[in-house]
Amino acid sequence: MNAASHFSYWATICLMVMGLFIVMARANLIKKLVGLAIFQTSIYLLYIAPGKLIGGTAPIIADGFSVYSNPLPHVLILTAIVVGIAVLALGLALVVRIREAYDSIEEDEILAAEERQP
Amino acid sequence: MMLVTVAVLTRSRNLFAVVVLSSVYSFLMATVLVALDAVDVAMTEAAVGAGVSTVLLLGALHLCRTEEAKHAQAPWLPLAMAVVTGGVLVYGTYGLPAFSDPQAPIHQHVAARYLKDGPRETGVPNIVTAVLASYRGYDTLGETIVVFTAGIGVVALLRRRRQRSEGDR
Amino acid sequence: MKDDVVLRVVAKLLVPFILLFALYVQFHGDFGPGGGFQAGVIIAAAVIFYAIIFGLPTARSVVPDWLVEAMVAAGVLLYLGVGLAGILLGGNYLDYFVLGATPVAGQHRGIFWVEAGVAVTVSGVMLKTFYMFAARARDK
Amino acid sequence: MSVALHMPVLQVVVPLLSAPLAILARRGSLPFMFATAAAWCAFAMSIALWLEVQHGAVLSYFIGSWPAPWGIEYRVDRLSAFFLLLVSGMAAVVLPYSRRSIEAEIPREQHYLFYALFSLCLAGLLGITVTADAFNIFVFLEIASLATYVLIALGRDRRALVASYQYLVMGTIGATFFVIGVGLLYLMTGTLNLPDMAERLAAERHTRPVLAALAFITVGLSLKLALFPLHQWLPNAYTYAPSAVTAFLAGTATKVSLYVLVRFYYSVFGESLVFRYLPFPEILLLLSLAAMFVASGIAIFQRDFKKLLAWSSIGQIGYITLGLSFDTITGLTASLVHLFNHAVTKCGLFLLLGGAVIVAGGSTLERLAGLGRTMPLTSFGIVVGGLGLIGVPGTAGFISKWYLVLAALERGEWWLVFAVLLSSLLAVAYVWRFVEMAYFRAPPPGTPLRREAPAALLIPAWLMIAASVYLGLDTSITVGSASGAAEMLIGVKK
Repeated sequence: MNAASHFSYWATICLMVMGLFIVMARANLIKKLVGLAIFQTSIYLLYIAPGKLIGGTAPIIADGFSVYSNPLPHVLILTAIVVGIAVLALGLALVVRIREAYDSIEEDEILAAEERQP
Repeated sequence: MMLVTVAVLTRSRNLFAVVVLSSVYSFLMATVLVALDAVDVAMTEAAVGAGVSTVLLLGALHLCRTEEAKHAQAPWLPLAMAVVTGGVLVYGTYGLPAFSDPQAPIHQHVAARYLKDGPRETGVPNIVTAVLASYRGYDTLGETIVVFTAGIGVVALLRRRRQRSEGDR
Repeated sequence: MKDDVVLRVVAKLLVPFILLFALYVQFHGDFGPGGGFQAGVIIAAAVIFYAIIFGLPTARSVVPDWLVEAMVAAGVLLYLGVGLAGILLGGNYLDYFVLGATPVAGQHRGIFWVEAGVAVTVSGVMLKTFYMFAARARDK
Repeated sequence: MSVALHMPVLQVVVPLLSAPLAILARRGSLPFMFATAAAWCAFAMSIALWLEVQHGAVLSYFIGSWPAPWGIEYRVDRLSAFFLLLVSGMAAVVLPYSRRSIEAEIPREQHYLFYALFSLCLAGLLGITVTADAFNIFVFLEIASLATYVLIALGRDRRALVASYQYLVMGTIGATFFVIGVGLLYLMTGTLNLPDMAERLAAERHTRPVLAALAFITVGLSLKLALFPLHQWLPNAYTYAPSAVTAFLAGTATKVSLYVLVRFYYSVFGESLVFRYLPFPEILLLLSLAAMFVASGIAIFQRDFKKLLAWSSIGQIGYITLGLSFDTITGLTASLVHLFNHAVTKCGLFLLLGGAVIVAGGSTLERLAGLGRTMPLTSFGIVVGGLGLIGVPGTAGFISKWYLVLAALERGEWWLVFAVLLSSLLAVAYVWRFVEMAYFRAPPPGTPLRREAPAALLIPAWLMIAASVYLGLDTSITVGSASGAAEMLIGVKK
């Protein structure tokens, strides 16, 4: 176990922490969604990086190759990407509606508006 | 480089810049994925992350304001929570197999059969497609349903006003 | 952008090629990277591109709303239907082995239709989402 | 070809089919019929499955005929059959109710979308319950969640949008945490199939990645099941969603997340790791107690009755996790029974309240003043349901609290008995607020004397309330199968 062998994990974790930070700390609704997307994206590396074999190739069987990277994480992440974009689309649609209803996309302004509402 | 992009993104308050940066980020991610042999994923990430989500974000921005108001609070609590989460994960990864270790369980157990028997059983040389559509076809069905749900969800959320303002078309 | 002749001509020329590329991605998924989802995104991108250049109403007359909504549902139905076909032919749900004369042929057929279903739904949803956002923008 | 053989998968596929059909049909009452027929089919199948596994059989179904670790497996055992019954039963009752209810709450051209989304939500929840594949759980979790977000946002109040957005952000974080946990487990075992995973984990149970995975899965699912203090999304979401949606969600969504948690604890990580190696029972116990007291306390001070019930739900989740934290067969039984009973009772309450909201025009307590006189049937039902929340003998709530107390005594923890009693007193306080308003205040001036909710709303709602009373008198269904499931989970591992 040395630093290099886990570099890919650490890069992932840094991205994840930043994404999560944006989600929680930012008040702007759109920026929150971007943070959420980054948070989800960081997971891709967590799954896929360990599937790589040095000297291997993409998992498309052909003559002349014998070492392939692991295909299963790729499949899972394809699904995860799709889920991510679905959440983003829905989130943005909600933001558009919120903006029309409150004339603001800042969380604190909206909460203040809610306070005033009986 | 990705880290730098995200760091700038965190600081930036202009939402337009944020969108562009996130698109840059997606492209970088796609490049990394190619380097990791995940060509299918890279292609999707480039199309979705840099393409579709950028279009969507720009569309939403067009409908909203593009400047982010300054956030007054000191964001220590979220920062602490995010760092703790990262800490747990760092703790967790210390027991994981090292990068590119062929003896790791993920290379030994299920995936090995896909690579060995996949082409023979399904007749498809691209194992990713074989697993996606056949071995784990039900997941892909679920994925399609997710897209479907999001689609009709967007319709449900955004339809109302259009019909009022320009009639049924 | 609607009045720029160069853009219009280029767009007219490009759209068929984009669609052709989508079909390539769709059917080449067995041998190289690609598949139903990516193809669906590209098809939608072609129409969105068309809509940006020629304006939303033109695009809507070429690919009308009802068609898009039907596509959204039809793709899912196709996928679910392939699964049920497996049951009807005596296998389990989503069983492709029973779909063809030999197991491998059945697998081929199953994967083909399933990927087609994915492409149809994905392109439908992408287009629908784009229409929705764009229609909102015009209302403002 | 026999249908019976394919029931585990048809259970999920039938509601899934009804969604695109509803979209294609668009107008008229066809979407409603598709959704309702699908829900009833699912309910019928879940009864059949439940009967089949009563004596310990485990049905396993390989989708695509790929054997287990390579393909996706569906697996029905006593625990999942119990939840299938709950979820599909709720849907079968709520859907007929929704037809009349959403007419008042959702514009007509949105109705077909509502039914499609409802079916998707149902299918997603059922899918989570039967699958034995970790990643498949995530996919169906997202189907259910996405449908839920939209269903909540369909509420009339603009605050529904914000509630839905908050839920979307928190729910997605929860789901992503879950995926991280599953990813770590996958990296350690190389498989996604739960039984297979459990087998391969046995060797490396105490390694760091597994512990981290446990933490991530727990936090992620706690977000979804609104375990105190991760409950922030729940009150607003329940309050501003359309009534039918609130009733369905209150009975199912959080409960299914709890199912996943129980499944992972007992069937994957193994009881010894979760409950003995780590201070998990203590943490869970503290959080449960906090939920029971803080949330119930907050409930007392709500001005909106719907919000009051929502906070009470968070408190009741505390009871459920309290039973879980005992890690005994009785404790788990109590937890499962309470989950079922509370789901039925709360669903009935929200359904009745939905009728009252349509007639009275709002759910704030002031608006409900004098309800005992103007809407006697509705308010009587709410009182019966409220007694169930308190746990008065003769109602379902009593049975589950009785088992909780038994479980506490079994471990010799007397003070917990007092804690349960004390928090029941809090429940008395918030139920009393309704009673006071409904029976001891005059109705607002100018309201007609008798204005009962339409029968289409009353009948399903009363069905639920009656079920909750029935479950309090005849416990063979709930306690029988819950203890069976608990024995299966704990007994096997010992």
